[in-house]
Amino acid sequence: MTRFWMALALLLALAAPAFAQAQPPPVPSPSRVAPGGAAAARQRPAGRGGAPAEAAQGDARGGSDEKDAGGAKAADEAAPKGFSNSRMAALFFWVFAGLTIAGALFVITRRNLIAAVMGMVATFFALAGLYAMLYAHFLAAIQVLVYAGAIMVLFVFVVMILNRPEDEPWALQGLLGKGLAGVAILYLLVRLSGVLWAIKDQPHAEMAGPSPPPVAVVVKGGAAEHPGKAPPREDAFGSTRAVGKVLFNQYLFPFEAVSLVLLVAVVGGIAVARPHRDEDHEKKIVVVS
Amino acid sequence: MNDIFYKLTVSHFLILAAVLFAIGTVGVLMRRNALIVMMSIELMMNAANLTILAFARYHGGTAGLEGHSLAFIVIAVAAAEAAVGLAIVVAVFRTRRHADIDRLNLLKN
Amino acid sequence: MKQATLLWIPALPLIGAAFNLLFGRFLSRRTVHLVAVAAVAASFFYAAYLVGGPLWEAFKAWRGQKTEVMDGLYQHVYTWIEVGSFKVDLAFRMDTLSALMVLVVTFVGSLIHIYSTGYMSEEPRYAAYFGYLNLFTGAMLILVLGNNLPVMFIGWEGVGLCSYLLIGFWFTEEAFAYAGRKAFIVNRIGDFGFLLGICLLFYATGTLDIYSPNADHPSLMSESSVAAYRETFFGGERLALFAGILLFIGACGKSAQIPLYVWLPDAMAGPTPVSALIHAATMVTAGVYMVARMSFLYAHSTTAMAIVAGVGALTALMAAIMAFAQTDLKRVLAYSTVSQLGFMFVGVGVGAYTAGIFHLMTHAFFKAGLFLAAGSVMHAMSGSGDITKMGGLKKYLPQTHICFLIYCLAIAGIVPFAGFFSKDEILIGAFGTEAQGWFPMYGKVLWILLSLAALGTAFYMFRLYYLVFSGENRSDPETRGHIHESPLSMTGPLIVLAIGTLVVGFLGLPHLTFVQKYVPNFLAEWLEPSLVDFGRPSLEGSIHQAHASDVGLLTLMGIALGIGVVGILLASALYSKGPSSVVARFTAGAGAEIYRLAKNKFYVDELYDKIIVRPFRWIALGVFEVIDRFLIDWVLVEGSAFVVDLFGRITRWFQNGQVQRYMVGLVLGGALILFFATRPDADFDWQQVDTLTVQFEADVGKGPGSNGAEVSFDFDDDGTADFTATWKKGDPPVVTTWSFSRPGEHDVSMTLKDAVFKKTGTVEKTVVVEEASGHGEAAAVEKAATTDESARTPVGAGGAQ
Amino acid sequence: MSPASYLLLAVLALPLIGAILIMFVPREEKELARGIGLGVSLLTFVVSLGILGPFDGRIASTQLVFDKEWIPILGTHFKIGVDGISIWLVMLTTFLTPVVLLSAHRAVEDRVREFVAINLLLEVAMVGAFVALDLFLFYVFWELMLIPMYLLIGMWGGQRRVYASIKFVIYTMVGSLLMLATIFYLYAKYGAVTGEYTTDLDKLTTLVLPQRAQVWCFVAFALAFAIKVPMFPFHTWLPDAHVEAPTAGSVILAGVLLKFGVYGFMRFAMPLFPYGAAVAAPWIAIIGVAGIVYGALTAFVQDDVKKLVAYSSVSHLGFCMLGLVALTPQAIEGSIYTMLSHGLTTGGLFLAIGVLYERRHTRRMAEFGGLWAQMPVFSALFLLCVLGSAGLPGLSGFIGEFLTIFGTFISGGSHFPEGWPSFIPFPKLLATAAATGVILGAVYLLYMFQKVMFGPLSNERNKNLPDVSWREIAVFLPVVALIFALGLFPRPFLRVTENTVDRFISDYKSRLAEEDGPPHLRGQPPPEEGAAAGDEAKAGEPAADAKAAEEPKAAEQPTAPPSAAPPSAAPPAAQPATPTPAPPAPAPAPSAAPPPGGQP
Repeated sequence: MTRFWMALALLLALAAPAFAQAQPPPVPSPSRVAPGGAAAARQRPAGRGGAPAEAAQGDARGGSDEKDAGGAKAADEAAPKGFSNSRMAALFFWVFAGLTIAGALFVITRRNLIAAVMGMVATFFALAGLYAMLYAHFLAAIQVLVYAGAIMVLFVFVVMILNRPEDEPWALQGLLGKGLAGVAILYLLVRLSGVLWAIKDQPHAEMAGPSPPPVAVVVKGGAAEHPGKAPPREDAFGSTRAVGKVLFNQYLFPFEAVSLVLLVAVVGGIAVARPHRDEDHEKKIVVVS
Repeated sequence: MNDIFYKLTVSHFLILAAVLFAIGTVGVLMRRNALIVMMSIELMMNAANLTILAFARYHGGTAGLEGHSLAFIVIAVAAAEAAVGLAIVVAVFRTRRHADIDRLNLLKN
Repeated sequence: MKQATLLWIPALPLIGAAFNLLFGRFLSRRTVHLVAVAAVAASFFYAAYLVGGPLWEAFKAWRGQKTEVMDGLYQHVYTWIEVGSFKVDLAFRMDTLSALMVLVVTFVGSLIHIYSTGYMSEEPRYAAYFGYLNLFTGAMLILVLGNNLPVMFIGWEGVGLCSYLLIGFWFTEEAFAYAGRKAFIVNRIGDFGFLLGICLLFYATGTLDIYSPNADHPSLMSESSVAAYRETFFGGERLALFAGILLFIGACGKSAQIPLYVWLPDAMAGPTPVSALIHAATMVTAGVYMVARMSFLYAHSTTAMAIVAGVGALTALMAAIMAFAQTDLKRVLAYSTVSQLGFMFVGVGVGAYTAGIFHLMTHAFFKAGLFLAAGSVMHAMSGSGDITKMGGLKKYLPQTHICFLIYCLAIAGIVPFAGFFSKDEILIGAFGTEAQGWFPMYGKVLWILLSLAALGTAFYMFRLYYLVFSGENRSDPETRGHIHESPLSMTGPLIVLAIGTLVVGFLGLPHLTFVQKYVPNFLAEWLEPSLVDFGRPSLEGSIHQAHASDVGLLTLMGIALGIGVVGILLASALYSKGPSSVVARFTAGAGAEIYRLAKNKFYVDELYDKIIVRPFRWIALGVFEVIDRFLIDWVLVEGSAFVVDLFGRITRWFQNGQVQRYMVGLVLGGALILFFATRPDADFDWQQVDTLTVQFEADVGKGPGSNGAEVSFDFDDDGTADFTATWKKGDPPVVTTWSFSRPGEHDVSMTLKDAVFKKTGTVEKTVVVEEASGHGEAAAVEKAATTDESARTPVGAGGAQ
Repeated sequence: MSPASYLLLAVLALPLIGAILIMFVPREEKELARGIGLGVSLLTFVVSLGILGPFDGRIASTQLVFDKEWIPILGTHFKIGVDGISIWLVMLTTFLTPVVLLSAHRAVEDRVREFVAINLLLEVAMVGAFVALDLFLFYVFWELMLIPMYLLIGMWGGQRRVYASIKFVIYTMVGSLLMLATIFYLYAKYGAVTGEYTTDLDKLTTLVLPQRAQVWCFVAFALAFAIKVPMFPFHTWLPDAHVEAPTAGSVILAGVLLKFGVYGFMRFAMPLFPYGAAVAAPWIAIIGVAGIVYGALTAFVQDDVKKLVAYSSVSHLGFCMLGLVALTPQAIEGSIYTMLSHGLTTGGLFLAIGVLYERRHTRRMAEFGGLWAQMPVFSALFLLCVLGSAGLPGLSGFIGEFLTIFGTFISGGSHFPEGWPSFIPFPKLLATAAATGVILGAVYLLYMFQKVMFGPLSNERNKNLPDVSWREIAVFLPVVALIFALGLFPRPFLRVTENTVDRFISDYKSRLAEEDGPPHLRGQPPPEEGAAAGDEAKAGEPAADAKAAEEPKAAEQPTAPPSAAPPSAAPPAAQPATPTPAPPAPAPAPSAAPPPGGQP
């Protein structure tokens, strides 16, 4: 069971970035061969999304035929229609969305911890895909590496350490309050979705449009500040370099702070999880339990 | 009707994030196993991230990249949180032989 | 006015006291009693020198011209208290009256000190004893010499303290300690009155000095004060009455008068010399002294004097009766003291101040002697004072016996002895007194009471005498074994006092013309400058002494003497051979009731215990338990704490450390906020653009909901929308006009239905339309007409600017 | 700010420095800590004696004023100074602290360092509260006092110490918070009238609030102080606190802390809200008398000696309150004097009880009896304290009680309300009732003394109690000596106080004469309502308001209200006899002038 979930999640998640970023050919024709290469040539693909991106080109091509009719809405746009404009992309979105929700529900419903973790993994991968569709290639990669990789492994380890299915999954006490909360959550969801849905009518709300224009991040002390030098180079939106520039310029301090936080977390984790041996502590345990 | 399906807008992502968040909340509320609760928290964080990135895309430009860096930081913090939280779970489990948050009420009264 | 360092008189004993109390315990008995006796004796001699020297000069000078107050000797030591107009000098004054007192106190005092060296020779706390005794003497002298009431009050309370310490001297006996406390507290009750008296006097006169050296500063004796005494204060009575009564309450406490006499008999718990000094000779007479000292006050309220005299007479009689049945030597003497004090108060109460003081003096001698003799007897009887166990002691204790007899004769009022003269003067004074405000014959009534008391006195004193000295000894053999005459240190004072008893009487010979022709009544002259109307014309309203003829006087004296003799004969008939069968039969039969009453002191102590002491305790306990513990501490304090705790428990349900429950709160709160925050607040401005035509501008608000919001106006208040529009983002604001049919007020309601939440909000305003065109004023009234999902009416909105 | 005023500052600073110093002493060095503490406190006492030099008893106003701006935004000043009322209380504080420290030499063995430091800190707070001339500063010290006492009771107390300490703190807090609120109210009002926002007492006293407001404000202040006094219904914290506190705590608590109640009434409540005080006066008087009798009654039935003395404190402070509201110089001086002597006598009693407790570890009377035979010297000292407390003439207690009763008796009672049944000579009646306290005092104190000292030495455990050691004698001697000194030579003490008290009364009367109306400065007629509202509104911009306040200064007309209201608005009665100089120094009450600060 769990294996199946894992496999599916992996597959789809790996495929995701490719679909997300694959570009359509300038002149769409069914017989077009390897548009992905062209796409890669015209605009640096967020290949940093990982090798799977390249690998998935083929599927992208495969899906590119039966789309153009649907994209009427974006006819007036000067920019060439992106592949993500297609029903295919939409489909992928729905698949990912479904996957995410399913995984999430799986997490909170399974009583088997491993299963829950696997659901989690699926969710993460799906999310990575969604990120990629949002041209957040770098973060998609991070998502996969950090979340699906590190954190989840951590979880799995912990689950293994305390391999013990919880006896009774639902917290029964205070059920009244929790039921109320459930209703409240539902209400919030509905209402907020109303608001959020209203946003789609704002201009530029279209997500499946062409990729955002490349960004020229003004580097502190860089060329932009010294007239006569070359203008700052542009980087693809969401590319590692672009994000990195921002991160290491405006947000250097938060970055350092977070790194410190991580350090503290590591040390703290060790300190907390380290088994205590002194016997008075043992006594305390006895008293506690 | 078709639009809803085929014309992806920021709303789609946002609502997805909302749903994800709601699920996470429900998980935190309803489950008793500390691990599950923590996973649910992770879910909520991811929902937040998704929102951030959706808006980043929506704005584009440097602003968008700032959104990206924020999401990055969120992920980092989430990692830290997971580390410490899991460590606590382990410690608690070692002393209490269970990780049932309803029964972790030593600090009460 | 003569300056003299009067300070030494009280200071010497006080120094002695300080010395003995501080270092006495490290010194030998010899040193201790040498210092003590020396201190008192020195002060006596110094006082005697002052009296004989300067004071005598002043006295003679004054006798030359009897116009003004005699200054006497005065010393201003330092100003004790001074606040605003209220000024108390620590000043001493010796006039003839205080001089007399000082001499008595120091003389008798020194004798008793000497006596104590023998009597207390086995006492372990020797130094303490003498320290207290000296302290007492000093305090008493301050009382006597003090020139103003507060200073007097120092001595007043000081002697009380000493009596407390000395009565409870053998404190290991619970009863003795209790007696001491009783004495102090009863005295305190008196002092309470005294204190208020002081306040009242200052309130009335603005001064507390009995005598002021400089004329411009008023004193209690000066005319202004006297005028103050005479004006009515409360209930149509003079101020003098209230002041007098208040002070007299103090006197009652000190001098053991009804109703505050109860402490004195118990005070016999103290060592006998103490009883002699404090509870016979000096302290207890302080009240009498005070009344005489304040005679200028009492002279202005015959009512006050009537009360003083009446109380005195009653006390005298009652105490005499009580003394009949007592079987303890010292108790008998104690009651006789009370009775004699009653005599004195009658004396001062009827205006015969001289007589009162005279009796005070003589009494000091023979009563002190009696006590000392009693002490000597008890000393011989190895401490027991039970007269039923005595008898026939005259052959064992010859000197004591003689002295005792003399004293008894004196107190019984037999002729050449001191008591005769003084008591006689009091009787005469009482008999011959009538004053305004008294019912007629009041003086006579007093006289009768006193005569009865005198009869009783003679009787019980000689009963005592016979039971102790005559008949054969009734004590158990081994006590009889070592019955012995006391040492010289004890008998010496007895003899001296006996001589004194013989002599002092002649200081105040009766006012018989043929007597006065040769030997004038010295005491009267001597005291004249210190009493009532210091040579001033007798003040209206004060008491008149009817100057009886010699015959009258003689008859009265005869009667008095007769009474004494009768009493003695009666006693000798009944007790000369020890307690006779007659007495036994009487006490068993006819007089059983009276006997029991007298023996139990009329159950006064029990009565006080019932109506004062116990209720006090109960009330105190009740107040503490009910009000303090229950009402305040439990109901109010703990109660409020409980309420707080209750709320704490309630709120704890939420703050129970379960994150999930916090989460519930979070979510619910969020939902509520959203629920209330997403109301579209409909609002519109209006302004009259033309006759009867008003332009309305809808405000669709902001936020996502406003995009595509439906606006609908209902102008004519018929419930149906008259104008509807949908507003999209970027559109100009929804504006419409409406011309009303008639001018005046119209209720216009606008409904806003927002696009996102599909909620509707309604606002209703009253639009005032005028005939003429022009801008309408801001609409005043705004009502919130709410639809199913009630709309919030924006406060202060609307009205054209 | 005369150089002498730094002396006052030194009195504040020395114990603080000492406390800090002691915290550096290693924990084991108990003797060292004690030594430093004793030395510092003694030094402080000497320095405080030095205050008497520059202090001029003829000047009624506060002297040796040390004034530094503290929190400019709030307009609070660090302003301290002494006058005839506070100087002796400061002395009392600095005197009792070394005594206490010496007395605790043996009693406290654990956490000596902290103990000494806390005592010194307490001294700082108490002295500070006595000399503070700025409401905010006073409040700070007032609250600061709480903490060390709380720790004293809570750390070195008896069995129920936690209960007692918390009760103590909560009781006091309840009152003081109301006071704080009122302080802010005053602050705002004063700022509204004159654009200047300050908590300077001398300035605030020039503000006249509407009478209703005065009543409420007074009630708020009165509650705070009445709890501290403690007056009759609010006293139940006292016995608990006393019983549970260590000897040192009890001595300081009874000796000094309770005085703050009365002192607060004198210094703050009555000058600030004269009308409220006038309305409350008869009730305070009645409660005071009730407290006298009540305290005596309850004291009588106690078995715990300490509790008995605690209730006796209630009784004694009833005298203080009575004297305070009687408003005659005698009565007020009496009440001040009662405070001093109560500090000594009751302090002495608690010291004595401490001696007993050290030996027998019990305070129940039933446990004792016949101790005199065993420890005569101690008994003599104890007796002196008892007599002093019972008000024996020649000892300190008498002067205070006598003056109080006396002053009450002769007070006209003019400041008592009209409706009072005229046929009752009200003050005389009160004085009479108070005088019963003299009897009752003797009753319960001697009862206690007899139970403890007299009677047979029955209890085995008392058979070999050692008499007082030289150290203990050294503790008692100064106290007893002062009891005598205060009893025999009260004049020097009274003389220093006299002028201040006279001025206090005259001020109070003149303030009372101010007519009702919206807040305004003294000597100026109240603005009409609208103008007052304008004041409120203008509170925002002080500049303009300040200008409005200047106006009357510039124009020499006294009747011009701060807010430029038409002079007609002011009833003629309001106009002072002499043209009023600039606020805050109106002619009718020179007292309200800013403090001359020691330079005459």
